[in-house]
Amino acid sequence: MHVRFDLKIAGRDVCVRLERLDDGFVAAWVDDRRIEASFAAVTKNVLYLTAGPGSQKVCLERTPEGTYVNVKGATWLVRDAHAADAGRPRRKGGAPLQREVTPPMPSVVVSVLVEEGQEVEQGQGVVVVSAMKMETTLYAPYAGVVKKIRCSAGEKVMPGTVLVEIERTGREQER
Amino acid sequence: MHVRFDLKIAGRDVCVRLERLDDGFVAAWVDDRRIEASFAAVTKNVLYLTAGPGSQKVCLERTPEGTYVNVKGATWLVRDAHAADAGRPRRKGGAPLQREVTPPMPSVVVSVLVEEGQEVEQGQGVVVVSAMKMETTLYAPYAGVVKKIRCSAGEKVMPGTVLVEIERTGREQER
Amino acid sequence: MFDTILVANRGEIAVRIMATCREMGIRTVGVYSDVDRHALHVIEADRAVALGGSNPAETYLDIDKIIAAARAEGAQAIHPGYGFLAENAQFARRCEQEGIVFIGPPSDVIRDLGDKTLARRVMHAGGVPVIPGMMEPSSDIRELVQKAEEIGFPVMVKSAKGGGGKGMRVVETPQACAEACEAASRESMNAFGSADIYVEKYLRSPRHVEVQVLADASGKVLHLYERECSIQRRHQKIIEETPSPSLTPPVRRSICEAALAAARAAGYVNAGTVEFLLDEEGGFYFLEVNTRLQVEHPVTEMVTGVDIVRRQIEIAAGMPLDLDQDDIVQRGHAIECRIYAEDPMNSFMPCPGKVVFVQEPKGPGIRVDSCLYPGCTVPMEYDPILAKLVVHAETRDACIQRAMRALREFAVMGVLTPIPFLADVIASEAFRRGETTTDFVDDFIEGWTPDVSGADIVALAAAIHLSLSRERTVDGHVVHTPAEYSPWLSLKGFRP
Amino acid sequence: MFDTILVANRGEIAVRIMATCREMGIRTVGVYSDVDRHALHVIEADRAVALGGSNPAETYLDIDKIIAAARAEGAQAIHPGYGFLAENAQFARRCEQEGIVFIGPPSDVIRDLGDKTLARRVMHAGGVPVIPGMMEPSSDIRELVQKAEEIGFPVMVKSAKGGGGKGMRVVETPQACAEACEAASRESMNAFGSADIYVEKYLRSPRHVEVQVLADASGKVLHLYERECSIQRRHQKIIEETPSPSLTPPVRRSICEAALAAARAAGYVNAGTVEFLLDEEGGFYFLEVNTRLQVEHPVTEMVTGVDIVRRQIEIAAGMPLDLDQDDIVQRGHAIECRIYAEDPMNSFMPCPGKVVFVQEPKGPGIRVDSCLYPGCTVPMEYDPILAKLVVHAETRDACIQRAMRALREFAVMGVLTPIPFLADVIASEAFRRGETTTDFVDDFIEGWTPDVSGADIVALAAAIHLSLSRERTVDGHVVHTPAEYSPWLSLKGFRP
Repeated sequence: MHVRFDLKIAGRDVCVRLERLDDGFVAAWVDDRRIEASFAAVTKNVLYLTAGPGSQKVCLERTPEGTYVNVKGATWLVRDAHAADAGRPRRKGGAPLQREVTPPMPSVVVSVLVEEGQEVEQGQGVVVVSAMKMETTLYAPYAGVVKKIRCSAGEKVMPGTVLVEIERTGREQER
Repeated sequence: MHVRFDLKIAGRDVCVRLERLDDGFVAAWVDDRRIEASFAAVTKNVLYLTAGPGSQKVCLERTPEGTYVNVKGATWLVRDAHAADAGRPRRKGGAPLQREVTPPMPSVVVSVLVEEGQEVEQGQGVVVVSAMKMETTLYAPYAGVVKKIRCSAGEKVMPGTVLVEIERTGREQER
Repeated sequence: MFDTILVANRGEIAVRIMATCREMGIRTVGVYSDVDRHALHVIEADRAVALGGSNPAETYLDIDKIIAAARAEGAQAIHPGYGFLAENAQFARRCEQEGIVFIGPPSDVIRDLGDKTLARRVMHAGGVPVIPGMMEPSSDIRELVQKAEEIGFPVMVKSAKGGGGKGMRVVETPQACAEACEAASRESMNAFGSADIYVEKYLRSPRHVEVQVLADASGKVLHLYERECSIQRRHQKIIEETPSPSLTPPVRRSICEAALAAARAAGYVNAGTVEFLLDEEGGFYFLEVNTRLQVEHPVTEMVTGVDIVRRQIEIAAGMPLDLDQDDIVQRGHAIECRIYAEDPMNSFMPCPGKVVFVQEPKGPGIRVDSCLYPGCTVPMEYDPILAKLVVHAETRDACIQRAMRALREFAVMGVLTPIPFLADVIASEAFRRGETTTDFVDDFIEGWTPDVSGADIVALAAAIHLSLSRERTVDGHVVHTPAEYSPWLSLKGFRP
Repeated sequence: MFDTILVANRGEIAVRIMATCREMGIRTVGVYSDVDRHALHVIEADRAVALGGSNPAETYLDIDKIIAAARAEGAQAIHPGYGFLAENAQFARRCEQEGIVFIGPPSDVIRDLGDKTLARRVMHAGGVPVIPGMMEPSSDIRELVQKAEEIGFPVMVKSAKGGGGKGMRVVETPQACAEACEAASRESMNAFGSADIYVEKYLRSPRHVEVQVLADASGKVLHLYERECSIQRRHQKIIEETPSPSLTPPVRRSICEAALAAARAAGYVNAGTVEFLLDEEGGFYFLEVNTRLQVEHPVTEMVTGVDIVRRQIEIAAGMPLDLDQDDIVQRGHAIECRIYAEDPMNSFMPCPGKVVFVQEPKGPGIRVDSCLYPGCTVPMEYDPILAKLVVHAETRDACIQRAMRALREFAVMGVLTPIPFLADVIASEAFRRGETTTDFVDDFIEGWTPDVSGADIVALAAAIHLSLSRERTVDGHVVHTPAEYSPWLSLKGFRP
């Protein structure tokens, strides 16, 4: 009897198959790697895990977003690979690749730089938002015409909310 | 509508009647004292309570024995007055007044000083137990005859367990 | 001594100030915005006053509300912390008018030192080396370009009133100068209401070294030695240390003397910090005076043994400094790492949210100034600083080792933090060698990626934890899986 | 340097030693008994070895098992902590034979200093003042009584081999002397297998002052100044501080010199403590040498800035002390409070059990060495020390204020602790005046009762908490009432 977890960690899919889970002992496959380990659930948030030559304290907290795991100061968010949204690809040093005008974090709108009906270039600034003393300009992801402005200065906005709808005028839009 | 709690705190019975418990506000009678206070349940273990001119952080943890409460470094055990055992009277600087030969804390039996059938005086040492590097002698609570010895050296024993049964030979025993 | 102090701030600094107040037997009044209702600085205060609203402007920056709260709660003094109203001369003046003691320098000192060219003139007159450049501001582009040519390129164009990088730009060539001055002047006008700018020499890869000073009302001025604060991202310090690995003993003596001269020239009272830029040849130049408690004050507290907040309160209460310069000795080495809610993988973008778990490091030589608790909210409205890890040890090497241990034992979950990045910076050869210039982070982040070699163990731990749903743990708690995240049935009793 | 050290101890001291090892890049091996399976020192170790069993004799005192664990895990050195095998000459000898480095003095030094009259002779020969009395033990009652009369009553009769109060008694009059000597000799025979006892002058209300020393293998000996450890209950220290409020500068110089002389006379290597009794006239007398790390070593670390555990490891690895006596300066004041699992209302009886909640104080100048976590078990088998609160500040007064703040912020629930008692001692006028003799606790406990004036607020808080059953708290957790303790139905939605 196996129990299988399809997890998503740091953008990578990891499959964990538990073969045995006795009191204090686990035998598992993590992808193609065989791991046998002893463990103790010290508190509801702390697991003490001995795998191979070393032991480590692992802190865990389950949330609706997934399980947070901390080992040696580094925090990982472990999600169910099926439930997790595919995840936006991220570039180091750059904002997530956006296809919509939406804030990267909960923010307050500082100013809207465009008007409805206005034509915009790809990369043109359309909205300025502010979070934690830092202003960020959101850019048009493609050239087009501003169809609808869905926010106003002073408003609190969340990631995922489209602040400005832009109708694409580039080649892809032609049918 | 009132909700009433009969509590036992530091050996004293305290009756708390809550008259109102809104989000963040409480009005209550504690015995004959009227208290109105605001509060916030900051975490499941921390209550922030403002009563009168000052505020305090209160730590609480519920256990089967009762609710532990900590204010300014002092811990209190708050029990349901009905469920709580009457509580042994305690004297400062002395062991609890015992009517039976039972250890005051979880201990290991070091030695049994009497034998079954032996006559003992009130106050005579009958068992020596050890806990946390400290040895304690348990004494006969009254004069009598040792009827049964219920422990042996090296055994772990708990408070409430009667280690030596003594049949009373004093006047009270005469019918 | 005051019996009640209002702390006009939030976060870790409010908590830290209240700790010293409690030790001094002083009642503390906290203030809070709507989103800070359950913030740690509220829980730690003896009394907390709601300001109403959440924007900084309507809460921690609202002078009328702060003064009213102090009046209502009978506070004789206000500690402004850092940020918000800490360097606002108008607020200090208002306190003076209301008969409430502002724990900081007199309002006119704050005002004078806030005007950048005025501060440069004061320092120059006081014998403090300043960066070569203009001593009077101007909005005349021709004059500005001419001065730039006299100074020699590259130059820095700066707003005379500004701060925070606004209206500030580096000019490398004479050709680009006029346009840069015009733009800077325009930005300065928009941001600060004044077109006045000035030009000074631009130092490449400087180090940022500052000196802590204490001055009492009688004119006694002491320094508490320097702090090296070169490790910055977005012009904001993230790692500070003392002693500075870049000062030779003679330069240390000179820079501390210069700081004393600066404090005297400005008529300074209370705790302040004189900032300098240090060039590659060991020359140093006055940058500005921070007329407040610094974020990084704890490293100085650890190596000098002086409680700076206690001294601030005593000085504000009119007590003399009962120390002499010889009593103040640097002992050992201290490093501070700032723990922000931010994403080092994404340009250090701030990450507000809810902290679901926190475990702070402890043990010998470790101090954590923090506003964290499990379940606390990190609001989007304010600066994202969560905590400061401060470590102290006998030597710089031992201090680096201690900082690495502490960072690896610092668990924050729910919001992103730069903890793994900080650990890698501290462990780097460049940091160990003391090669800390203001370019450090930009250079370091280039080649940095977080270590993901532990992913397998993390996956295994998560799987075990998920499997333990509804099982009792050692501490008698029951682990619950929220219904919306329970892909598997309870594994209670699961055996192979 | 060693790459692996086995820590042959448990509790807070094992955790503290491992912290320094981790900083030095040394792998740590912990050992544990059955009841310590989930103890913090196991969780903190890089590797933990089960010893099997729970009694001290079959676990932390079992030399064969400890040596076998060190061999199995490749440890080149063993740190014994305090207690257990720390002052066991036979264990140190065994390590030497096995080629494992014992982090402590050579076994023959431990043996010599463990023999009380031999230690007295060594010290006397080395010019260290000893308590007037016999330098050779005896079991001849007539000789003992005669010596007692020469010394002058009151006298103390002590076992020559013993410790921990066994075979020790005070004799006030010549009449009682013979009987006391007979009893002491008998007790010594029973407890330590030797009838040899000796007689020395009894000092009334002495202070207990000890000096920390460090000595390297080359013969360099340094002192790290004194600790005042007079606040004791059942001959066990509960509050320690440094500097001692009872030493004048000349006495401090003399006692520290005496400690250096003692260490030299004994051929001491590694960290050790020379204990003295101080009489009311400022005279001091050698008591004994503790040939190990002391429980109270952190107060010395805080005022001198020296990491004593790091120095122990370096010395054991053969490294020289790279410090000179002049480098070691007392700065500020430090106080340690020991947090035991015990009941101050009941003769400080130990209270094993389960800790259901813990929150340790933090902030500037506070260090907590602890083995606590929520849910941890305090077993009955071992010494009941849970944690040490150590505070450091510029002056003794500021340190007292800081200690009071820290104690009031130290929450331990589930086992009894003396925290409220310690807070009242620290706040007392007698303690503030520095009137700390070994009688202090006995005198203070007489008039002490815990403050119960807060009971109403406690009752209200408990009632609110009970009423919040199954309501969501701010941090998103759900508060559950165990079925067995739910006198009231859920109050969800309860409104007046």
